Amino acid sequence: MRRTIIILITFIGGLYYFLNFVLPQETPLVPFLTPDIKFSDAIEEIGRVTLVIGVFAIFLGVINLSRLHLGRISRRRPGWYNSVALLTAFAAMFTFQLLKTYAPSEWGDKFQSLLFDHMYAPINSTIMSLLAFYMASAAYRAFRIKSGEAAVMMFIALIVMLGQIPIGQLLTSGLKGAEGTNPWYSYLRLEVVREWFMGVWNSAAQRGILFGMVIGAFALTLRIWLSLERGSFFDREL
Amino acid sequence: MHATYTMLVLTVGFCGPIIYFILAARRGKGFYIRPIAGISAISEAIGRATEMGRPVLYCAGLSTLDIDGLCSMAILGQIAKMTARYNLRILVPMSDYLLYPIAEEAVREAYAAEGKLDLFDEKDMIYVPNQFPFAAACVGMMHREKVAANFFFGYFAAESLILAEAGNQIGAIQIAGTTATTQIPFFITSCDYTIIGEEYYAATAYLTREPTMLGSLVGQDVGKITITAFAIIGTVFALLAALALMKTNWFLEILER
Amino acid sequence: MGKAWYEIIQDIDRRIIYLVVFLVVSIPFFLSIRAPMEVGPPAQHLFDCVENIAAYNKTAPKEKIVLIIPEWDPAVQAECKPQTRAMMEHCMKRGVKFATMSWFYPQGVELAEKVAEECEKKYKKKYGVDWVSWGYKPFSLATFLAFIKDIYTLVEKDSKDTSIREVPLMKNVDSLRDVGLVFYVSGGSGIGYYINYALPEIGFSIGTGCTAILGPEMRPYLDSRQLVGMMEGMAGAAQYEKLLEFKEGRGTRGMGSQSFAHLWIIFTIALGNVGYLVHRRRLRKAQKGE
Amino acid sequence: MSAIWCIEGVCVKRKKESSEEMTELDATKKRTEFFAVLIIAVIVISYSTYDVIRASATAEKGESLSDAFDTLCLAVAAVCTLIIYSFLYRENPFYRFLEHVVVGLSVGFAVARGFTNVLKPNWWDRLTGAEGKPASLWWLLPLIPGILWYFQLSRKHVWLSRIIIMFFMGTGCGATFQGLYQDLLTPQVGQIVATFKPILTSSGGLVHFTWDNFNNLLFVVVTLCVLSYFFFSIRHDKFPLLKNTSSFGRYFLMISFGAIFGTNVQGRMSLLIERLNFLYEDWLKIHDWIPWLK
Repeated sequence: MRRTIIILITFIGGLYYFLNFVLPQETPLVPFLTPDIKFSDAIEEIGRVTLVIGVFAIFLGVINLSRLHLGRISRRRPGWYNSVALLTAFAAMFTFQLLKTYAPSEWGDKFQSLLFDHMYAPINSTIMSLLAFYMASAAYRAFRIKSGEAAVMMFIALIVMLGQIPIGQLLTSGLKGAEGTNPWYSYLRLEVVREWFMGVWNSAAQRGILFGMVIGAFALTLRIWLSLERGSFFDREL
Repeated sequence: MHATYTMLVLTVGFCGPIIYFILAARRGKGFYIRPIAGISAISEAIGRATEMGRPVLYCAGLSTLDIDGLCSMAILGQIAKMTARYNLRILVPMSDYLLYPIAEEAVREAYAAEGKLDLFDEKDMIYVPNQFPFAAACVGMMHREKVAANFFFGYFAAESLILAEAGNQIGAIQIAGTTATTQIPFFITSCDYTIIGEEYYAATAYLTREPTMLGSLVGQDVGKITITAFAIIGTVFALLAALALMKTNWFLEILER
Repeated sequence: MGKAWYEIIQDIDRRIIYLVVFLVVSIPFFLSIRAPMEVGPPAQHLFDCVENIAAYNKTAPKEKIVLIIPEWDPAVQAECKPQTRAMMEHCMKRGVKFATMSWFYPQGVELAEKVAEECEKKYKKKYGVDWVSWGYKPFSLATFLAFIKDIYTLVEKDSKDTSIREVPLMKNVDSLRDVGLVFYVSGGSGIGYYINYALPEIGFSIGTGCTAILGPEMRPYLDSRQLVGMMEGMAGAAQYEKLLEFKEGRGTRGMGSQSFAHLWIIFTIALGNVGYLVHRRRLRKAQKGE
Repeated sequence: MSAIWCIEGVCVKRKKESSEEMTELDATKKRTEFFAVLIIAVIVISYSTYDVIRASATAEKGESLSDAFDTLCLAVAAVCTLIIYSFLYRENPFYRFLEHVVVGLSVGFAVARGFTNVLKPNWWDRLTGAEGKPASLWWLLPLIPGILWYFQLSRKHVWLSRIIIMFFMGTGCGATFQGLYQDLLTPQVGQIVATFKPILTSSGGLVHFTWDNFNNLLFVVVTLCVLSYFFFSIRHDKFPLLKNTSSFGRYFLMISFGAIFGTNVQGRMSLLIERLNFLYEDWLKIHDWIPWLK
C-alpha cells in the first residue's frame, strides 16, 4: 500500500513537466473550460510551490550540523574550539546577512562585508587557486610514458600548453609564410595545431560523450520516474 | 520549451527500446554486458578499507536534484550497502539541501537493509553548502578521519582536483565518475579508476546486476545505434546536397521541423 | 643507500613543485615583463564582428549597439576583467555604443561599470551617450523571455536611477534587434539562455569571453556557428589586446606569469619522463645481465 | 578482460601507504616549523598594525575609525589567504580552524539567502500580503509537505519523509526531459544536426576534397568512435569492427582529455595570479614602495 502511494507520488511529481514538454504550446490547462489559460502558464506557480516546499528542507542540514557540533562542544572532544568557531561563524553570518537585507546600517553592513567580502570570498578564491599548485603536481606525477594512453594525453597536453603561451608560439613562429601566403607548413605552427586539436578532436570527442550521456540520462530518468529503478534505496518494502 | 515533432518521435524512439528490453529482461531473457573495471574496483576499494578498518568517503560533489544527483544517490545506496555489510563507516558530506535528506535516507535504508541500523550515525552525514567550503570540508574530513577509500560520483566543477589531490596525498584508493566531462582529466590524473560519461549512468545497473537494469542498458545501446545511424545518414545527405545532387537537404528539413 | 639521480627526479617532493610555482608566478609582478600573443581565429572573428558593426554603423540609418553581459565576480576577475576591458576599449575606440547588464551576478555589472569608467576617461567618452548600464536584473526564465520580447518592460531605469527613455543612447534602441553583438563574459554557463531562447528569436551575433576552463565547452557552439567568436581565458584577452594594440592591458601582463608557470610544468613533466626512461633502460640492462 | 575496458587512472600507481610519516614529525622539524610560523606571524601582525595606523592617520576627519576598519578587513583577508596556502605544506590547526569557520559562514549565508531570496518573496509575502501581493492563506498548504521532510528525524515515521523525497525525485525527472533535448536538438542548430557535414565539396563541376572536408570527416569519425566506446551490450568478439572503433574511441577520449588538461592549466594559473595580485598590490601595495615599480 505505502509502496503504491509512493510510486504514484513519484509519477505525479514528474507528470506536469513531462506533459508540458510533450503537449503542444496551445493546450489549455483544463480542456473546454479555460481556453484562455494555457497549460504552460501554470509552470511559474507550480515551480514556486515546489521551490518553497523544497527550501523547507534546508533546516534539516542545519539541525544535523548543530547536533554534531553541540555534541562535540559539550563533550569537550579534541578540537571542540573549532566547533565553537563554526557555530559562531554560522550565527554571525546569518544575523548580519539578514540585517543587511532588512535593517541596513553602516556598521552592520561593514561587519557583513568583513564576513562576506573579506573572509568568505577570499577563502573561497584562495581554495580555488590551490588548483594551480595541484595542477602542477598532478601533471608531474601522472604524465609519464607508461602506457599508450598516458603518452597520448601527455603529448596533447604539452602541445596545448605550449600553443597558448607566447614563448611556445615563438618556437614555431618561423614557420609563418610570407605576408598573404599560406604555405602548408604554416599549419604546423603550435597555436594552429592547438586550435586544430581543440576545435576538431576535442569537440568531436566531447560530442560523442554527450550523445552517450543524453541516452544514459534518458534511460535513468525513465527508470526513476516510472519506478522501474532497482537497488537498495528503490525497492525496499516499506 | 515545447517538443518539436522530431523530439516527440525521438522520445518514442529512445524510450520504446528501453522499456521493451526492461520488460524482456523481466520475463527472464539474459543479456551480455561488458565489464567496466572502475565499477568492479568499488568492491576492491571497500575490501581494502575493511582491512585497514578505516571509513570511506562518498562525495556527490555539487549535484543538485537533477538526474546526475539522483543517479549519484542510487550509487550511494549501493555503496552504503556494501559498507554496512563490512561494518564500515561511510562519511557523506553533501552540498545540496534537497539532496541532503535523500542521501541520509539512502544510507539509512542501506544500513537497515543489512540489519546494521545501529552502525548508522547521522553525524557522518554533514551539510556544507557552496562549492569551496564544501571542498574544504571534504579535504579536512579526509585528513582527520584518515579515510581509506574515496568515491566521487556526481556533478563536479573546479573542486574535483582539490578533492582528488587531497585524497591522493593521504594515499586513499579513489574511484570517480562524473558527467562533467571537463573534470574527467583531473580525475584521471589523480584517481585510480575513472568512470566516464554514460558509464556513470550505467553504474547502478552494474552494481545491482538486476535484470531490469541490464535490460535498460541494452535499450540504451539501441538508442545509440539510432544516433549513429542518424549521423551517418545525415552526413550522406549533407554530401549529396554539397555535390548538388539534391535540390534541398530534405532530411535536415524534416529534423528541424 | 642513496637514490640514483634518475630516481630522485622521478620523485620530487610536491612541496618543492608548489614552491617553484609560487615563485615563478610571483616574478613578473616585480619585473615588468610583456609577452604579446599570436592571435587565434576565435578572437579574430570576435574582433571582426565588432569591426563589421562599426563599418555598418557608418552607412546604416540606424546604429547597432553592443550588449556586454558581465556575469563574473571577483573570483574570476583575473580572466574576465581584461576581457571586459578589451571589449569596451574596442567599442570606444571605434565609436560603437554599448550597454551592459547582468542577470546572475549583482557584482558583475558594478565591476563592469568601474571598468567602463576607466575606459571612458581614456577615450573621453560620456555615460549615457556612448554607453549605458541597465543594471542587475535577478534572473528567472519568465523575465528573461519577457526581456527578449521587449527590453523596456524590464529595464525601466538605468543603474544611475535615470528613466531609461531619457538616456540619449536609448533613443536609437527600440528592441534587441538593434543589438548587433551580445558579448557574454562569464565563468559560468548562462550563455545557453541566449543561444537557446534569444538567438532563434532575434538574429544578433553572440560572442563570449569565458574562462579558460569553459573554453572546451564553448567549442561546439563555435563549431555550429551559434557563437561568432570568443576570448578564451587570459590568453584570449591578451590576443584581443594585441589586435587593439593595447599594450598595458592586464591580459598581456598576466601572460608573463602564465608563461613561466607553463614552462615550469612542462619542465617537470620532461624531468619525470627522462628519469622514468633512464630508469627503465637501466632495469632492462640489469635484466639482460642476469 | 576487465582491465582492457576501463580508463584506468594513468597516475603512477604508488604503493598505497598511510601517511603515518606525516604525523610523526621529529622534534627538530617541529621546532623549525614553530619558529617559521612565529616569524611569519610577527611580520604579518606588525605590517598590518602599521597599515591600520597609517590608514587611520591619513584618513579625513571623522572617517579614521571607518578607514582603519577597512584596512583591518584587508589584513583579515590576507591572513585568511596565507592560512589556506599553508595547507599546501601540510594540514595544520590553523587551516582546520579556518575550515570550520568557512563552513559556518557558508551555511549561515545559504540559510539566510534561502530565507531572503526564496521563502520571503515566494511564500511569506504571499501568505501575509506584504510587498503589494494579495494575502492568501492557501500558502499555508505548502507547510504540510514541507513538514514531511522532518520525519527523517523520527525513527518510527521515517517513511512519511519518503513521500516528499520521491515527489521531488519525480519532479527532477520530469524537468529533465526537456533539458536533455536542449543539448541534443535545439530548434535551430542542435548538436546532432551540427554533426552532418559534407565530406566533399564541388565547385564548377569538379569534386574537391579540401582541408575543411578532411576535418569534417575526421569529426564524424571521432564522434562515432567515441560513441562506440559506450556500447555496453554488444560482444566485441562477434563484431570485430566495434572492437577497433571502441579502442580508437578510447584514444580519442584521451586526446580530448589531454587538451582539456592543457587549457585548464591556463585557467587555474589565472586564479593564482588573481590571488597574488591581491596579496602584492592590494595588501602589500608594492607599487608604493618598490622603487622601479613606482
